[in-house]
Amino acid sequence: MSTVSHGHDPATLEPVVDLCDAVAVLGSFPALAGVTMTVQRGEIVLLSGPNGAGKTTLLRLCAGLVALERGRGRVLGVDLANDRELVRHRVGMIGHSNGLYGDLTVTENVRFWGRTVGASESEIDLAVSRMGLDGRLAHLPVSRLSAGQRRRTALAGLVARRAELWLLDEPHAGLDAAGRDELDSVLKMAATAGATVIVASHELERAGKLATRQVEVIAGQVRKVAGL
Amino acid sequence: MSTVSHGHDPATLEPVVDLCDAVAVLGSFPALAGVTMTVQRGEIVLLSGPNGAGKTTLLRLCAGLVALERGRGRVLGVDLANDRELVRHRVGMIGHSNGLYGDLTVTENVRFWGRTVGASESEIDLAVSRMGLDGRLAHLPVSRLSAGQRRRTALAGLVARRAELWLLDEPHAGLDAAGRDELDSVLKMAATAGATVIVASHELERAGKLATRQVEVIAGQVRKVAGL
Amino acid sequence: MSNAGQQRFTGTTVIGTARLIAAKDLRVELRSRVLLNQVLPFALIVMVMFAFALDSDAVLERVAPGLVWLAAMFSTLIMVSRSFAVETADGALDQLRSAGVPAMGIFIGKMMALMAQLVVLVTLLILTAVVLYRAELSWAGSVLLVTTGLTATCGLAAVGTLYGGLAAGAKGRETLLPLLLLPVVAPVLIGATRATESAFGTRGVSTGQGWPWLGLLAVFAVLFSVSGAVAFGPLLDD
Amino acid sequence: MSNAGQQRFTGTTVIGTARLIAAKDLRVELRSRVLLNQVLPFALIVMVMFAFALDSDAVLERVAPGLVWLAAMFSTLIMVSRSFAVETADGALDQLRSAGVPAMGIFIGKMMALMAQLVVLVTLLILTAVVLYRAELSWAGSVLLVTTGLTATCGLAAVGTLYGGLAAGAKGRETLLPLLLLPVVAPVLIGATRATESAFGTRGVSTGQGWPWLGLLAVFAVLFSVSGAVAFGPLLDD
Amino acid sequence: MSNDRATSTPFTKGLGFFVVLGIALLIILGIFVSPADVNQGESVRIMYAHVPGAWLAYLAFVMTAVSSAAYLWKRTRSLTWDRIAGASAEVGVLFMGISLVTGSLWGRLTWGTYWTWDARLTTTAFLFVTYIGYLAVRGLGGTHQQRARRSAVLALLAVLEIPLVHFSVELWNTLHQEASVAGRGTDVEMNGLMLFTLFLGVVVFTLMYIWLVLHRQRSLMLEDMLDDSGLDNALSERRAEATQVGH
Ligand code: HEM
Ligand SMILES: Nc1ncnc2c1ncn2[C@@H]1O[C@H](COP(=O)(O)OP(=O)(O)OP(=O)(O)O)[C@@H](O)[C@H]1O
Ligand SMILES: Nc1ncnc2c1ncn2[C@@H]1O[C@H](COP(=O)(O)OP(=O)(O)OP(=O)(O)O)[C@@H](O)[C@H]1O
Ligand SMILES: [Mg+2]
Ligand SMILES: [Mg+2]
Repeated sequence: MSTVSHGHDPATLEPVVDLCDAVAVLGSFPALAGVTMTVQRGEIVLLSGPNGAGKTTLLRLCAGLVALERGRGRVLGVDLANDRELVRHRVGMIGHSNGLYGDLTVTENVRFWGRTVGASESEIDLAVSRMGLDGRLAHLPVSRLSAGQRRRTALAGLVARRAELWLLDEPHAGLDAAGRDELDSVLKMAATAGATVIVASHELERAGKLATRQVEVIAGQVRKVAGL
Repeated sequence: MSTVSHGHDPATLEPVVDLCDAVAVLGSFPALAGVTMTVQRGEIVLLSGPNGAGKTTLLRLCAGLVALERGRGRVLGVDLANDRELVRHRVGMIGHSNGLYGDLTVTENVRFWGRTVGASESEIDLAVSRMGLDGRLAHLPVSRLSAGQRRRTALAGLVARRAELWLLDEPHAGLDAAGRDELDSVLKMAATAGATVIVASHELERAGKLATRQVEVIAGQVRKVAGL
Repeated sequence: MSNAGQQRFTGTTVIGTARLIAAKDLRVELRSRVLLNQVLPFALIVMVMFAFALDSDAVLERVAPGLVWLAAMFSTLIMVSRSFAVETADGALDQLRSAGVPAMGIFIGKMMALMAQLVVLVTLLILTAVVLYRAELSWAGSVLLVTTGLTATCGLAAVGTLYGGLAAGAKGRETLLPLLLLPVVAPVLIGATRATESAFGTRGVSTGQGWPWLGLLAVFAVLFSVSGAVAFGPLLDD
Repeated sequence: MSNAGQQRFTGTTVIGTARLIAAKDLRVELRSRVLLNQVLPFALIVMVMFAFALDSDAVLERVAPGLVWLAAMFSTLIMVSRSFAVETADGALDQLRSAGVPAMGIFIGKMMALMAQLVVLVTLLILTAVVLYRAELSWAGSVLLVTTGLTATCGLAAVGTLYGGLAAGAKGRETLLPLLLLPVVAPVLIGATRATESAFGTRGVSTGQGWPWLGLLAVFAVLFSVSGAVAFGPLLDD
Repeated sequence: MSNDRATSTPFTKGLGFFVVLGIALLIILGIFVSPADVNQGESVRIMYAHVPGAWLAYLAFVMTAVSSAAYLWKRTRSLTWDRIAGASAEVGVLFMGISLVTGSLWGRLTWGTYWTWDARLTTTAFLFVTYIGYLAVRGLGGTHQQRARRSAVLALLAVLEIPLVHFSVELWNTLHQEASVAGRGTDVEMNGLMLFTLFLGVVVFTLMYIWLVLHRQRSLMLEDMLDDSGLDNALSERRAEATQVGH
């Protein structure tokens, strides 16, 4: 985790996320109705806002998973309108579901997700212990874990992937106090090492302490931006 | 909601939940390793504790969904060792998954769950509006909702069922600030009307304000009991 | 609200639950149109494909009734797995169980909804067969045919719902369900085929010879409806 | 960690991904033993059932090779749905897609794992048929048989994976997949049956007559392997 | 403790001895002593394995159903019944397999084919697969009670197929003019020694069945006990874990 080198030319200093009046449509519903937002490298941004505001959709847009219907959008220098697939392998996203294989053990799951970006065995072990999963749990099949333990496994898989842009959708939900602290320290270290983090969350006290900036999404638009 | 009449004889005053050294096994793992706990009618109890402590299992035991392996247990006067099925229709439980039908609308889902206990149409409408789902959302298929909106629908279905004992597993996760307030007021009203509420949660500040008592579960046992 | 207290228990009766569940299943079907858009074409393809595989007119004439029921059986298989996928997608079956909804009601409701859909399907398949193979139906034959269709459909729906519920919670249910279901419905397949043959008069079989097979079908349907209604609770319970 | 930067991209290559996915799928299979405990008995019962439905020795002798491939086809169907159920149960396929894992690699990996399992299955089915029908295999016949088995299996695995991925995200996938798959695999069914017949010498067909059918199978396998590898990305993407 | 882990008792050892002895006797009588059949010649000797195999498979499946019923009945509910049911079904599948294999060998010799699509054969195959499905359901995992309840229900349904297999011959023939199989049923004329050998075969297979079920039942119990004695250890481990966290 400590040295994430991305080969960026620091001279460019382009924002990591740069959206201008971005519109995204789900079905026929404009979940994002014109979002303008920039996020700089190294920031930890908290997305807040009521249910159905469009936080998840905004994260998925940044991850290249949702089409940009109108407006402009660049993420990590990639144009979302044309090549959104190209951004995906540089982004690490965790959504509402965990994406785990129930028959495989915790370590096997983390290894699988780590290997998709060629992480080494030691990085994988590190990720497992970072999320407090070493010991007895490491070799249990995921189907035998509690909800929070499963969430931790998914987060460990994300950690092992060492992305440049981390997008987390309510990552604290289901984690206990220790897990939240572990997650926060992981995210802070990642940001220090040059990654960028965007967290959608309803737990404002908690995530507020972690984030450097808060962006409020309301009805598909960015309403308030507050430094913290 | 206002008048939940259970036909209890107030003279009996048996605790609603009464566990003595209860052991529950998942697979071959003793998720509950001897829990002793009583909950009186009208209480709102917060279950806290680290991931994997056994909170979910404890709730499922009270709901009659997990077998009592050893020890004694009575819920709503029903012996868990012998007739745990009998307690189920008097208990309302919401777990990690929502139990919704994606092709049905919000109202149809709530109506379905309400009807399983014969709730009237007005009760159903009340439940829908209680969780802030009236208006546009009410007639949207559930598959088109955001995560928080789905959680609200599940909670509305629970409200419509008017149970005597409410068991909620991390009900706040995914809800926005308004939703949390709505839920808390619903739970408080239910407790005032004579129902009993047990909430497992990791959001101690939030749930702490709601609860009348906190019970900490650690490694399958009840460790600390704190009045709030 | 004083009368609500009385009303509340109506939904917890077996019949009430069955009606609730059947209505819900049919509404889901109406919304998603899976029967019309997917199962029906599938069944027709199965019939046509086998007809092709046999590729000789003489053989085909003889096995036409078998093809109808073969297609019905495979359609049952996929309709059952669809029916329970709806329940397990978001844990609704668990929720039903944890709400103390009577299992017998769940069984009857799901079976009724499945049977309603199967009746539509089988009717269309038989009509297709009648048209394609220019079968001539006597009055007695028609009566036998309709009775056979209903009885066999009832049996298929009952056993499908029973084993569908058993497999629903299990991992690997996609493969477990066909394994459990096929050997058990084979008798239905045979009985229904023979009865249909005699209704059609295929191979010179007379209509009268069909009724004993209908008896087999009826025994099967009653057996699995009853044992399903009784055993569904213990099966879902863990 | 300075060299990790270089190493990292190995996992993102198509081949690396394919190997990773195939290994994962086979490990899941090894843990759950679905092939051995569920699919294989299912395939056998399909063979027996059809044979019984046809119920006349003369017909049967003729269609025995067809039964092998019919059973293989239905088994493919349920194995594909199992294979993608593993991916969608907890949203892993979404996760793979959102992690930018090359879709071509996912396709090849899943296809390889499926093919490995199908080869085992088809081998056992053919052996059963050889024993049951006293087929006498010449050397040339054996060569044809093995080639046919591999080519047809490859085709089934390719088209199964392609449509499995397509149906995976859709609702009603339990019914959609069979509908999509059946008509497309019909040529494999016919080609493989004819080639197997001539390998067995059924109906006095000579071995030589089998090779053109093998050509058809090869075209099919190549077509769907290539188009699957290319089209899988756009298919998963919505 | 290590003695508890063995699956044999003096009784099963004695029983095992008789089983081996019986098999030897059966081979001698069946292959060397008993006469060849008038119609079927030497091939009739297969009968001494084929018929007891089928009958004992029936018995095993009935036993599975009976113990399943005993498990489901509240007053006699005990996991022992479930294990007997499981063990019996496994042995039944084995015997059914023996009967299928010997039957098709016999068919090769008398009918000239390993398999024919006769009702008896087909329903036998269905029965066989039904119990493979039963064993698959037993292997699904979950708690012991869960396994027991699910599989007990299934066993009670599956056993109903036995009459279907048994009467399939008549059911089929009454309505369908397939060439009926020679030598099927009681119209075979058997001489006394043949009848005795068949009887011996049934006795030996019965002893073998009891022996196998006892062993299998006990080894299943050990597996379960491992989990359960595991429970005491696991309980104290889990309790200790709590004290660690507490400090
Ligand atoms: C794969 C081929 C065969 C199978 C699966 C099979 C299966 C069975 C079964 C299940 C039974 C027990 C019937 C009952 O009592 O309900 C049985 C009995 C018997 N089988 Fe077979 N059989 C096969 C081939 C044959 C052949 C080739 C012969 C002789 C030519 C034969 C002769 C008998 C006889 C004499 C009995 C005992 C009498 C009776 O109850 O019918 N079987 N077989
Ligand atoms: N099927 C299973 N087999 C074996 N062990 C299991 C199984 N399911 C859960 N467990 C174990 O039981 C323990 C208790 O799980 P439970 O879900 O009750 O925890 P929890 O307190 O709700 O945790 P969380 O806060 O993460 O939701 C966990 O340690 C878990 O590993
Ligand atoms: N498939 C769909 N079709 C139509 N509308 C959809 C679909 N999926 C989501 N929506 C709508 O898009 C809006 C934004 O959803 P999104 O999931 O982004 O909200 P969110 O801010 O993440 O909410 P939450 O806090 O509840 O997670 C919601 O109002 C929802 O109703
Ligand atoms: Mg969201
Ligand atoms: Mg939990």
